[in-house]
Amino acid sequence: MKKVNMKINIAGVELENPVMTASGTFGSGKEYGEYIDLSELGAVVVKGVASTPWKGNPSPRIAETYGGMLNSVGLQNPGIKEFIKEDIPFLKQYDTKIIVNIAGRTVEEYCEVVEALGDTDIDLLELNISCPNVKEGGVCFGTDPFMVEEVTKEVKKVAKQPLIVKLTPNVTDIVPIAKAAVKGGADALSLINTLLGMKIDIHRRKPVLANRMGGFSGPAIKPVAVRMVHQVAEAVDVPIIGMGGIMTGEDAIEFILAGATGVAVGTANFADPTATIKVIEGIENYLLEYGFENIEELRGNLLG
Amino acid sequence: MKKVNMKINIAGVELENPVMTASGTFGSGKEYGEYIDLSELGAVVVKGVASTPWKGNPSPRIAETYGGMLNSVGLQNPGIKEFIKEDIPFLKQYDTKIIVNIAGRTVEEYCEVVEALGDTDIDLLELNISCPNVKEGGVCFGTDPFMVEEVTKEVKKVAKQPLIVKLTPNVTDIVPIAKAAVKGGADALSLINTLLGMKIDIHRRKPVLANRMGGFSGPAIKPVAVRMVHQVAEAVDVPIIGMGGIMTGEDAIEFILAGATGVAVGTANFADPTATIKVIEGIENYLLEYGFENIEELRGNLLG
Amino acid sequence: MKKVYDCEIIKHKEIAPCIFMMEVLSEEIVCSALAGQFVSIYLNKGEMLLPRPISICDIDKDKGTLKLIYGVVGKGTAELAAFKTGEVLKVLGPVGNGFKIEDTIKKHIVIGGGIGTPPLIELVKQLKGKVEVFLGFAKDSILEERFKELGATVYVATEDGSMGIKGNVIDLLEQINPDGDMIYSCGPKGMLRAVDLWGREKGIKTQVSLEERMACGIGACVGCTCKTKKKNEEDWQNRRVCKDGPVFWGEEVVW
Amino acid sequence: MKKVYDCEIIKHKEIAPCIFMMEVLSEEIVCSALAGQFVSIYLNKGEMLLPRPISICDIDKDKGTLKLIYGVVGKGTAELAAFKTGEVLKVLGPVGNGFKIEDTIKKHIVIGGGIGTPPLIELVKQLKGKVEVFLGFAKDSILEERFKELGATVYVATEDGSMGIKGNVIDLLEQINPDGDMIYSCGPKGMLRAVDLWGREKGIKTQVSLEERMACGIGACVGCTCKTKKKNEEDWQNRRVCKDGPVFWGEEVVW
Ligand SMILES: Cc1cc2nc3c(=O)[nH]c(=O)nc-3n(C[C@H](O)[C@H](O)[C@H](O)COP(=O)(O)OP(=O)(O)OC[C@H]3O[C@@H](n4cnc5c(N)ncnc54)[C@H](O)[C@@H]3O)c2cc1C
Ligand SMILES: Cc1cc2nc3c(=O)[nH]c(=O)nc-3n(C[C@H](O)[C@H](O)[C@H](O)COP(=O)(O)OP(=O)(O)OC[C@H]3O[C@@H](n4cnc5c(N)ncnc54)[C@H](O)[C@@H]3O)c2cc1C
Ligand SMILES: Cc1cc2nc3c(=O)[nH]c(=O)nc-3n(C[C@H](O)[C@H](O)[C@H](O)COP(=O)(O)O)c2cc1C
Ligand SMILES: Cc1cc2nc3c(=O)[nH]c(=O)nc-3n(C[C@H](O)[C@H](O)[C@H](O)COP(=O)(O)O)c2cc1C
Ligand code: FES
Ligand code: FES
Repeated sequence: MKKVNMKINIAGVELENPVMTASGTFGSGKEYGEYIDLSELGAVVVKGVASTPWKGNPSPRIAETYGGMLNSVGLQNPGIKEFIKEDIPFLKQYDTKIIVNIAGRTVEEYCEVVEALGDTDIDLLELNISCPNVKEGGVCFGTDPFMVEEVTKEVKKVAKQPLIVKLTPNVTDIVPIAKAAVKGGADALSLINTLLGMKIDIHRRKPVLANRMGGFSGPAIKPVAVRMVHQVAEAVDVPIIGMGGIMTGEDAIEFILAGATGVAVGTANFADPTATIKVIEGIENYLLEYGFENIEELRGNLLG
Repeated sequence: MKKVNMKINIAGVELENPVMTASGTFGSGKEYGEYIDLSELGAVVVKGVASTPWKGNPSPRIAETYGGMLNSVGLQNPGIKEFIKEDIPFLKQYDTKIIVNIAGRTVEEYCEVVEALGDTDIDLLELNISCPNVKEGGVCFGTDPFMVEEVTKEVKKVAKQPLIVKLTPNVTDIVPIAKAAVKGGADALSLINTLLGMKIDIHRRKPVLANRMGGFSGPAIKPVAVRMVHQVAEAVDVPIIGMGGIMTGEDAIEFILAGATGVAVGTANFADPTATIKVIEGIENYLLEYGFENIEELRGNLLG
Repeated sequence: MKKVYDCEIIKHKEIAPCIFMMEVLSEEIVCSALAGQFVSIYLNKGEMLLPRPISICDIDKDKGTLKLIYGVVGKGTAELAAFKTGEVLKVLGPVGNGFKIEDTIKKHIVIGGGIGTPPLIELVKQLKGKVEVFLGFAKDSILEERFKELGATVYVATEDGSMGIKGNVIDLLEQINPDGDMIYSCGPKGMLRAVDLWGREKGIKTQVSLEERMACGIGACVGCTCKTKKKNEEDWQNRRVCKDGPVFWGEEVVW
Repeated sequence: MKKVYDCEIIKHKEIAPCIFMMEVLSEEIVCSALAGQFVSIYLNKGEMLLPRPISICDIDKDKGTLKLIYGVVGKGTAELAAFKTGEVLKVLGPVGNGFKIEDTIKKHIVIGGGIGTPPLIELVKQLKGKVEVFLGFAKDSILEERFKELGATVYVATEDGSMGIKGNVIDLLEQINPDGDMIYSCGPKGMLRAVDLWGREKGIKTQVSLEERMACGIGACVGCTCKTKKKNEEDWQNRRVCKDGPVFWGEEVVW
């Protein structure tokens, strides 16, 4: 029997523990479900899903970097219809929460996905505003406070489930962005999405990624992620899901001390398919070691 | 005898090779001069110097992170007078170029330092616009294109040596910042300065750094640095000094292929006091292996 | 539940310049491994997070061992080469689909290029009937003898002409002009494409084993895709090399 | 030119729970090493870039070896503990100033706390006259016997009372109330501050060896500073523990 209470609450949804999967790194759980029991997870956050199927970017899409990696998957996904038909029933077999990550290139596209999910039995929506906004000429929604507030507001109007807004770290100041999302109606925030990075293959004299640049993730980026979670936690009152380089329970504790309510594990899954389970165990061990009975006691609990 | 030409030219100043030290990681060379021959370096970029002595931040100032580190030295320096008296004569003993990194909290402070250097025998100025601007309430000069252009223009007016402007990576889009510096009169650009990061000691439940947040450097950040150098190289015509996580000759080549004319080695010195020399050798070996006679042939030379 | 296995290294040696043969013990992987599948090796070294995919070269069901043959081309494979006999490696597998082996087919054309040759060993072991093997290398040939032991006829081409004919594997095919019912091939993409074209001209069905940079290696991240036809070159979809491949029908691939 | 030396590990063992003694061979470091100086150990492990500063505990000029004693407190020291006898370690040193040893001084008070105790061994070896050693530990004491071998009188305090008196080193000092002309101390900052205060009350000059997180370890990065007085507490300056220290006069330090 567990001696500590690991339950957390995000916008009225209770998770058995704070550990989820980071969108895009875990598919819809089918593959990792062969290595771990998905019912152990606080929630499965599925890969980004759009209103219609997206083909994503050309290969190579993956580059390894020092303590991290780049990806330029480009949100390849089978579209919301297929997702509802295939992935929700699959995940419903498990005793975990389902968080659907929403991709879109226009406000209308986001809303279409959210509306399609209205009658489904999922728990939370996670709006990925790092997609390029085609209407604004490819600029990312998530880098402008005004756009962040607008898109959040519009999506919130049609959302039947509580709405998490996922922030990009590629901004001068994360705080006004976070505040804008909350003002627009976000029930929770998740951060960070990937940094923008590039790697060049010096032998072939070409960028490693066919798309030249890609999203940079993994333990290398953790200091940026912890910093931003801390800054945002001090500025807003909604729960935060912290992510960026979490490999171990200790890493997760760092985010919780910085102010996160939940945490997500992404790139670490690639380095160890059982990473999420180890993170859960690591958090429990820390709580036991330091005599905390409840994970909630730890959030933002920095001394002096 | 060397078989390859490693010479580069930055704003009319010829460097024997493209490898310099990153400001703040090498002092003024005295300490590393006991481990390597400073005359082997393309240039020594000294630690940031201000118009008056700065005490810097409280300790701890250093935190190690995954593949990188944080520092919150806070530009401790003995002031320009002491610098001119002590450090320039020391460096003049060596056959290398001297680049002075300028710190300041107001435009006036920057100009004072630059003016004081007017009659000295140094080669280039590097303006560090990542310092907080006290007049603007602590906002960093380097994050706003308007301020970047203004401060560059003012400093350029009083500068006797060519002016490099050093850019911070903590911005949404580096390109308008780079263009603003060039518009303001920058003869060259150097990037990137440190990312803003944080680390929490989960056992003491406190940030590791007394100053809570600090500048994040080392190989972990290289993908961000390569990306920004590449973006800026495509947007401006002045020479670029690339830095951020360079540990080896291969890393340096990556920056040169991304469009950098020179490269600077920072954190790597801490991991190996002879890192700069190894980077020089690594670049030479690459040129030989691939049959380039001149380092200049390589700059931005990406295929297809 | 599947898992990452701790596999003891039973044998490890350099068989050609910068090419290593490693034999690892793993009853679990061996018992379900197919020719053409691969394993993922987790180095779990600080700065290198992603597993390295390496094809299964030779399966010994009795000993419960797998042979892997790999070239040292970067940091990870250099690290791998430093492991010693008796040390333990973290290995996940078998992964992916394998070559399709049909007993009705009697004449097999097996084509390998460079470090793409190893998985063809296990394939040839399992093929019944006449097997002709065509190998192309830059310089040093590997595994030629092993194919012969398995009863195959082997033809070699090297780019510098140091062994076999001078030229590439396509030159070799054109020279020998073999006849068969199925082509199986593994090697660099350019070669596979040429093989597919050659097969199409001859009217022989062709299987190609593709490579792509991977992250998860198990089908979850959609990082390792290749373009495959739904109906034609225009109506295509991205499929995962790690899960839907690495072996595809040549005719499926949008080259 | 100074350099990072490749030093062979001659001996390596756990001398108390999570406390290791390592003896490394390095004529170059030994020939100039002083009591109170330290070395920087470069692990050069992927994700860990910075060298680890460890005090020189015992110098054997004849054998050309140094003894280091370290506690496993994190990733780097855990990595260090995994090194085996015969392996080679990258070590830079000696670094910093040492304890000031004046021959005119005859009565020495040496005070160590926990893992701050090791550098005091070499110090005591070099002190002439009467040496009293006061050690404070949380639980297990280390090096007590070694100090006795060197002819010192040793007093121990442990927080749980398992050895010596129950309490800290200050309790011990107050109980024994030793008399001396110079205090030398190394340990946690809180203890050093209390020692400095105690020394000041007694009118005994005090040397303290400080610790700070380091990057370069040679004085270049100004990362490892401590506040020291220029004239007084208000008129202070930051000085480098690695280069200007680690040993400072207690009266210089702004605690
Ligand atoms: C299905 C499959 C089977 C393979 N089988 C073999 C085999 O049997 N023998 C063999 O020698 N090689 C094989 N390879 C290629 C092998 O995976 C790479 O050579 C190896 O990953 C290089 O790692 P590195 O760290 O030395 O190189 P680095 O270039 O340092 O690696 C950096 C990153 O790029 C990836 N990468 C580099 N080259 C390749 C490549 N050619 N293909 C895929 N990823 C790459 C690495 O996995 C790593 O993530 C196979 C690849 C795939 C996809
Ligand atoms: C001058 C000096 C002499 C020292 N002598 C000894 C000795 O003889 N025996 C011994 O056991 N320890 C000694 N220490 C402390 C020792 O350096 C640290 O315990 C060690 O660096 C911890 O490394 P880690 O990777 O295990 O810990 P981690 O916490 O994983 O290290 C992370 C980073 O923090 C730094 N760090 C962590 N703790 C300390 C600390 N207490 N002081 C300075 N940096 C720290 C590390 O060097 C590293 O850069 C000394 C420290 C200094 C400054
Ligand atoms: C291969 C890959 C695909 C990703 N796809 C998505 C996505 O579809 N939607 C999204 O919001 N974030 C996506 N991300 C970002 C992650 O969810 C996460 O925010 C980021 O990787 C940082 O966490 P990590 O360092 O633990 O991986 C993706 C990341 C990776 C590595
Ligand atoms: C300890 C330390 C001090 C630094 N001080 C300065 C400084 O005074 N002025 C400046 O422009 N950059 C300073 N930097 C930034 C570096 O010059 C460099 O831009 C950055 O560290 C990235 O390079 P690296 O990853 O090779 O270290 C400092 C970096 C470090 C690690
Ligand atoms: S590597 Fe992740 S899907 Fe193939
Ligand atoms: S650690 Fe760099 S000055 Fe001391």
